Amino acid sequence: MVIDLDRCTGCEACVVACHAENNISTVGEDQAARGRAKHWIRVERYYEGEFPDVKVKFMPVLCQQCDAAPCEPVCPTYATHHTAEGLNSQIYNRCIGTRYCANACPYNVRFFNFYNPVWDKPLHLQLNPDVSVRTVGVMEKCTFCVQRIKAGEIQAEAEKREVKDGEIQPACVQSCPTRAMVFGDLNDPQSEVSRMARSNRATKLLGELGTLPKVTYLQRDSWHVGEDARTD
Amino acid sequence: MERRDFLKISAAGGAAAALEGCGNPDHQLIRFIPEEDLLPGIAAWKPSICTQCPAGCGLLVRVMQGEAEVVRNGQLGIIKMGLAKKLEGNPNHPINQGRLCPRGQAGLQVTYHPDRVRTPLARTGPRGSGQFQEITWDDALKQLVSHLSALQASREEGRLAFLTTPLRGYRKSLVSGFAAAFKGAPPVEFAFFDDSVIRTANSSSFGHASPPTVDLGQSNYVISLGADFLGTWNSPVAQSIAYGMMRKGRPGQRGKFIQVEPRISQTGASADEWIPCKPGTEGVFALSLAHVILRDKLRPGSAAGASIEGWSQGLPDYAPEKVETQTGVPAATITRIAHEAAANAPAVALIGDGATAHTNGLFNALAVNALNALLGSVGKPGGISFTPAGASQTGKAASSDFGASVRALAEKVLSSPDAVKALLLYNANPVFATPPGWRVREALDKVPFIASFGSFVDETSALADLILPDHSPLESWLDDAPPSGSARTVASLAPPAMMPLHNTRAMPDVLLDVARQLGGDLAKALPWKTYDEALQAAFTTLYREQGNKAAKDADEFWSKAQEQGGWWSAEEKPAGVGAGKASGAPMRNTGPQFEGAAGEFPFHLLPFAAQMWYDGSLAHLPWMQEAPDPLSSVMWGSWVEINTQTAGERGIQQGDLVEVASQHGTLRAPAFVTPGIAPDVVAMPIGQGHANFTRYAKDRGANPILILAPMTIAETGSLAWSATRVKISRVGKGKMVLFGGSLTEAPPESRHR
Amino acid sequence: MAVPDTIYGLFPGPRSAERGMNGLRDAGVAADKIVVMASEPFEEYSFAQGERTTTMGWLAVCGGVVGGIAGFTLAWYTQTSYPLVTGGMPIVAPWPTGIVTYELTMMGAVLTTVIALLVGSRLPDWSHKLYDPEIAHGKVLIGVVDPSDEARADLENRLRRAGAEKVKATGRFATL
Amino acid sequence: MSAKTPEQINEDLLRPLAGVSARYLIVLACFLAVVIAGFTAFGWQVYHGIGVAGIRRPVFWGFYITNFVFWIGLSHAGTLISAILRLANATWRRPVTRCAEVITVFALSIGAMFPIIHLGRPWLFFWLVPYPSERGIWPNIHSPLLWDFFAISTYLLGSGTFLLLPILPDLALVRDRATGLRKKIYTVLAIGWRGTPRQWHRLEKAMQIMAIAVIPVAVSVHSIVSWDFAMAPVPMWHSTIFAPYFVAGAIFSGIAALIIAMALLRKFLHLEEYLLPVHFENLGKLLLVMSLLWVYFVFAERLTTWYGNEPSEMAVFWLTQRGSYSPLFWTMVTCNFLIPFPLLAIKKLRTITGCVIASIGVVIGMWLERFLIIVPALSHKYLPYSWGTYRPTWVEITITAATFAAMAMLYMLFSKFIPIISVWELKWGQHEEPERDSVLLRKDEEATA
Amino acid sequence: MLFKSSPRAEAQSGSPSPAPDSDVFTPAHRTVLQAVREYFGIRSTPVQPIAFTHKVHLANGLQCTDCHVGVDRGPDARIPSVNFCMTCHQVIATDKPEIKKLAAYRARGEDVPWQRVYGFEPSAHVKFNHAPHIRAGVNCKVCHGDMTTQTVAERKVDHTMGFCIGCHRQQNASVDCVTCHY
Repeated sequence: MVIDLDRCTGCEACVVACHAENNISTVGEDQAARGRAKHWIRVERYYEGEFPDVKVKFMPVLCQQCDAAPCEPVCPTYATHHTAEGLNSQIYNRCIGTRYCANACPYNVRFFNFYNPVWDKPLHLQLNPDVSVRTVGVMEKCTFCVQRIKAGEIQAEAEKREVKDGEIQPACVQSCPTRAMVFGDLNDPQSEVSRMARSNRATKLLGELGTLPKVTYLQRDSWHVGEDARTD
Repeated sequence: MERRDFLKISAAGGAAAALEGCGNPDHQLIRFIPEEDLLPGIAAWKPSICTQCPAGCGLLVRVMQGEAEVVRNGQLGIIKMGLAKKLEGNPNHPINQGRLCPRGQAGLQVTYHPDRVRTPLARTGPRGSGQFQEITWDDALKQLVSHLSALQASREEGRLAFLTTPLRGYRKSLVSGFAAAFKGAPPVEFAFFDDSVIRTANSSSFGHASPPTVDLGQSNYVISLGADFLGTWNSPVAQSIAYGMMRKGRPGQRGKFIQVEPRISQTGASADEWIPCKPGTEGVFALSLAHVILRDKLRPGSAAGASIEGWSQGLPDYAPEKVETQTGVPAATITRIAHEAAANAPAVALIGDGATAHTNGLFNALAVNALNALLGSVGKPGGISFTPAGASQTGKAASSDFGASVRALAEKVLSSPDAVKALLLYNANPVFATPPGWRVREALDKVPFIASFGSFVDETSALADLILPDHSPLESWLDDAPPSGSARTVASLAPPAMMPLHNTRAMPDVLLDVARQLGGDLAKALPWKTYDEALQAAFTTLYREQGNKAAKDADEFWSKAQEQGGWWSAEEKPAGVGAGKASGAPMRNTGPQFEGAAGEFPFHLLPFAAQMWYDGSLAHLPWMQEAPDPLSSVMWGSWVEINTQTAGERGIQQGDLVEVASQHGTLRAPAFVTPGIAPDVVAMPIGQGHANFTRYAKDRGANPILILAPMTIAETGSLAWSATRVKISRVGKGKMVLFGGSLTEAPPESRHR
Repeated sequence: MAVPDTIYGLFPGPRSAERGMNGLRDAGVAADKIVVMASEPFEEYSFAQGERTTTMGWLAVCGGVVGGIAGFTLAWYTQTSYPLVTGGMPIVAPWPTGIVTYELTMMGAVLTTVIALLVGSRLPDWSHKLYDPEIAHGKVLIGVVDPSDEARADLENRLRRAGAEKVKATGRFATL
Repeated sequence: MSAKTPEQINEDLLRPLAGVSARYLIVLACFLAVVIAGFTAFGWQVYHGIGVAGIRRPVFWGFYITNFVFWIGLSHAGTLISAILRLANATWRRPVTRCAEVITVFALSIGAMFPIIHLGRPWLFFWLVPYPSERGIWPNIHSPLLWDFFAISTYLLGSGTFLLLPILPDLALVRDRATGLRKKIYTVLAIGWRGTPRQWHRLEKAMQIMAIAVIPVAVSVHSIVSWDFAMAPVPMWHSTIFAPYFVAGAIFSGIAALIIAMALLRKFLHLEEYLLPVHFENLGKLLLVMSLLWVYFVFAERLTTWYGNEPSEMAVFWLTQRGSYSPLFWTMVTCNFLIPFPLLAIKKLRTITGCVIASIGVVIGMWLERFLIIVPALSHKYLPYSWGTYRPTWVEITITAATFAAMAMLYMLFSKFIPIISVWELKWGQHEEPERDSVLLRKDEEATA
Repeated sequence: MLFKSSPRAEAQSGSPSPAPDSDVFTPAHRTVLQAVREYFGIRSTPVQPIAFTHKVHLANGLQCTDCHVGVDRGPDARIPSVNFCMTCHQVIATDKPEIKKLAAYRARGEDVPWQRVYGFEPSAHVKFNHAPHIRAGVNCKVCHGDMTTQTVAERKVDHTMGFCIGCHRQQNASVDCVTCHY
């Protein structure tokens, strides 16, 4: 996935899209106050400078699906591990809730079910049947909408063809009004993500930790008049 | 809290409804025979229309079979039915092109909200006590009809008032048609964020009484004065898509974006430059830019400034140096921006929200219009244009045949008690969203009979004697004619995406039913049995108007429209921009008036639309409550934004409880201390502080509207909601639920040694 | 097994016990016929010098090796039987495997030692054996298993002379 | 110490086993009550979900893991110390070893419970155990928690037997002196120990081997506990110094615990003539050394962080040094160094009371140290937007209290049924020296043979 | 709800249904008993309201997919509604007692409350999709036993993870955990 910070406006369409797609329960004010709110994707906001020279920086942060994910080896039950496709999987039924992975994750993108989730009826009718409802004591996190990936692959398989670039979109990518997020196959050099990941604005979040994140951030651009503008 | 949780958790019985397509077999509830034939686990995508804000985006609804507890002829049971699972943008729709904002996506929770009114209610307790009893539709309609026919009998049709949220398209024609045919008073529209100022300004400058469609996508230089166009203003999704284009859509071209406002809004946060100008001086700032452009001959002078006094003389009073102190913006900055803007055509300026909510709001708007004309960006690519309207839609339902403001209505009632004998209420919530000074609440109390079509009991519908719950949008026939956001003519249309969950009826159908029962002219004027018949009729006319390009006959046109979520003109052809009727003498800047002496009330109170709750009408959705505010990251509550320095001087820490007092009242909210706001301004989100309005919004946070001064913008009569001055004081520790930890990326703790 | 026919003396302390032992030695009683029991090791006394050499040390080492191999096998098998990549590490990662191997090595060593101890010192064994509760009171028991009847008298007063407080007899002698 | 006859020793050391006083029962009951409260709290947690504890994002580990590390650390009192002393053949160890080893066994078992208590789904704890299942999936050897499993079980086995083997002769002793039912029970427990030279010799040998084996195991155990943290890229966790740092800390708190235990035994079991000032003196010196060692480690850790000046680490650094956790930090320094150092360094103050005060300080200080290693680091990870805080709830506090009560209770019970001082080892240290001639005689016998 | 670990165990383990008036939905167990039952994998065998006989229907030449529509297109096999049954039984075998029951349901405007036979415990978080298996040519009886010999469906095959994995290994299908668990 590639996230262009120059496009992101921090509107949080992705946040709500994620809640709607992935059956993320709302925990209510009191639990939220105790740090139990779950947002698989969040938009980090940082103020820079003092009045009146203030700038604000938005940065959507979700599971980076690291190739060398610190969360994986620490899990005693293989509940989180790397799939052949390079996804950082979270297997709810295998999770016993040591929360070790959440500690090991430098991005704090792992969320824990401190209680069983609760939906006031009939809000539960909105639950997405393609995504399981997590239970108390298990870890959860962004899956890159694995259910959409699977559905896409099964579709392609049914039609005896390859998955097309851009055919599969996680909920956040699909909803993003400014098209700041792009999702695709990094193994295919022709795909749009691969092309964008080669941009000279490309950086990795906390790349210095050697986690080899699969999310590439394109840094915010500064204003430059037409002629000397760089292309990416 | 443990307690609350405990209750919830131990109420764990709720494990009833099925997640799998094939559900929960051993349920004691009886199972009704499915009324639609769906395959389990396979999703259908149905078009719909977003009604969460006035933008009018097109939706695709993901519908899958599920099991719902429903009541069928008085018996509770389970039925397999198609359930809306997710809302996404409709890729074909010209406004939002497949994208959707957070508020739009949360529309799903309106349908499934636990506190929706599920069946007609009749008031039992005293007004506003919120005590209702469930009644049948027959009784409900009987009551309504009897009241209306009573009016007819006593020849008092004129004493029927219709108070509604702003309507568009055929729904609007239906309502106005109903009122007209009944010979009642013209309907009154109310919304806190009304665009009357912009519409008035645009009609006098360009002859279009509608908000502009801004072609940001091709613009190279964007100056936004107060308009939160990426968050809540006008057509945010359309504008966000265009913004993306402006930033990175054109290889080698990256437009510059400048935000001028006293408090960094979510939109301002994305700007290359934030320029805090003094509240209400946006127009002055714009004209100062114009002055520089005229002075330095950067662009040919234009007639666009006809409505601005002193334009022809080159706006001598607006020299950057002169307005420096007034606007608080350094002259150098103004000059620089003027030059940059002139050099980087197409450049465009837009104005909205707080900037137009000052007593001189109209002047500010006209000034910006003039600046745009000077920049040559009117009706041009990369500038502002106007969405062409199909003759039959907005033409018919032009705001002309809509009545006075809710304030006027209130005054009327208060002056003569039985001026209004019956009031029909549709989704407008003036009790929450008007300053106490307007005395809307007292006025409504004087109305003998109020019937509400609302799906929720909010502050206003709590006063109703009769509640006739509407379908949720996803369960209704919808149509819309968005006034801006696209260069095409748009007539959105959508059949219900799912069957109604509760014992509700669509408001238009009820009106038609009532019309039929009342008979006479009314029945003649509204001959249709159901709303979809009315829509089909309307689309037949539309088909004739726009010629038979789209379909071979009206029926095919009709069915096609249903499939793709409406009809829109093939080519992008913005409406032509007329010279506009320069009404009377050119306008001079009277300067913004503020209520409250600067000495006693040192701060401007700047209410703003919260990204998640808009004007408060979305505060009842759990997703909206729990989604952190983009800037403050507050969840489940409201806050007061205070400048770091100011807070420091007053010993206010992050999260402290602060009392904000105006001449009209005080409120308390936790402080959010930020560098992103001018030291003499405090800002508060609108939307929290509901007295009722469902379990999620009730008694949560504070409502700044309640301390606003009843100042109006003379020309439009709309509320000047940023014209109030306040004082603040710390009252102790407060509770503010933040999702974000540190404000800055390199907090002092992590600084060197 | 029944109590063997034994003549033994209970000595108040190690020194007298030592003398008693020497007495028996002088009487030419074979070492394997002499029984000694005490509530302390008295290792520096010659009467407490049972067979000194044991292979326990070596057993422990072997046990360690076995445990180590078991540990490595376990680690290797569990990682390969359902191969799942974590953190971009090899399926069988040397470091953690080493740790598991090490721990199980130690466990092996400890276990064998314990077993060796129990087996080597014929424990547990609740069967009725030659014993005298007096030992608990600090007495040292030195006696001769199954002496010839004629030697008995001589042995008894050798023990007495050495300083045995009591001289007792079990088995067939007890009857007399 | 004044030479005592074996008889006197028996009398004194077996007295505690004789009967129970009302006071004993009352105290025991109190501890039991607290323990039950702890179990109730845990039940509550299982029933409602671990949310009843104070842990939250981003501080996913709190009191429970603190206790885990603390108790495992405490367990390094006994076995390690007594093993070292055995190998060094320090004769003064004799009265000390057993009460030390008992601490190990109990502290270890208590500590080992916390990884289960802190699970989100404790009823699935057995997935940590490598056993063949129909799923064909095994625990993940890469995970430090698995290393914990192996290390702790090995250590528990080792220290357990290390404690039990030398108890056999004493059980035999009790057996011989007891009557009736008690006799029957102890007969079974003593598994037929008779005290033949063969048995004595093998026991000695076994103890030597165990002593050698158990020391590296003990070291590995706490190294691995430290690696639970060091293996995660969390600021201030991901450090090479952690293993020795933790081991030192463990022994430090262990000795402190031992001193406290001995003081209590001495007082309540009237063992004044056996647990002598000299023992406290020596252990006090040991404690002093460890205290200095601890300071050295803390200094080394802080120094390198400060020079490294890595922003995320500095955030945690300042948080503890002068931020919201600084009160705890400085309390820790006081308890672990400022108080113990003078008390133990100045000979006059190195009395039993002095040692005990110092030790209490150290136990508190070391608990705080574990807490300060875990919580601040987690609350301030790399991305400042996701910083948070942590407050424990009554559940965590109750369970913590219960573990201390459990320790005390188990200790009381043990000392009621088994001589808390190894009788035979003590006697051995007391008995008369062999006569010259007898030795010579034996010598030339061997020469002739 | 001790061990509130699995969503709606009762939904499938045939125990009494939750009170319809309960105003929240949660995956928690309703009672400790249910939690324990599921913990030890105790599932009571379903009792069908009507003794539907697969045997006869199949013998009469019906295919599985005639009634279980969509099984080759989507994740779930449809359990036909009473209307669907009545399309044939309007005329066929109307005198049979079981069919009378069926008609009675229809007359009351109710659907038949079929009990679930297969299906994974929600706590297993298995997202099974029929379609790919059918495309891969896996015969229905591999997982559901030979229906031609059964009247009401019985749980002939135990759908353990071992069972699935075994087959996946044979067919070289993916054994990634996320193939099924997400």
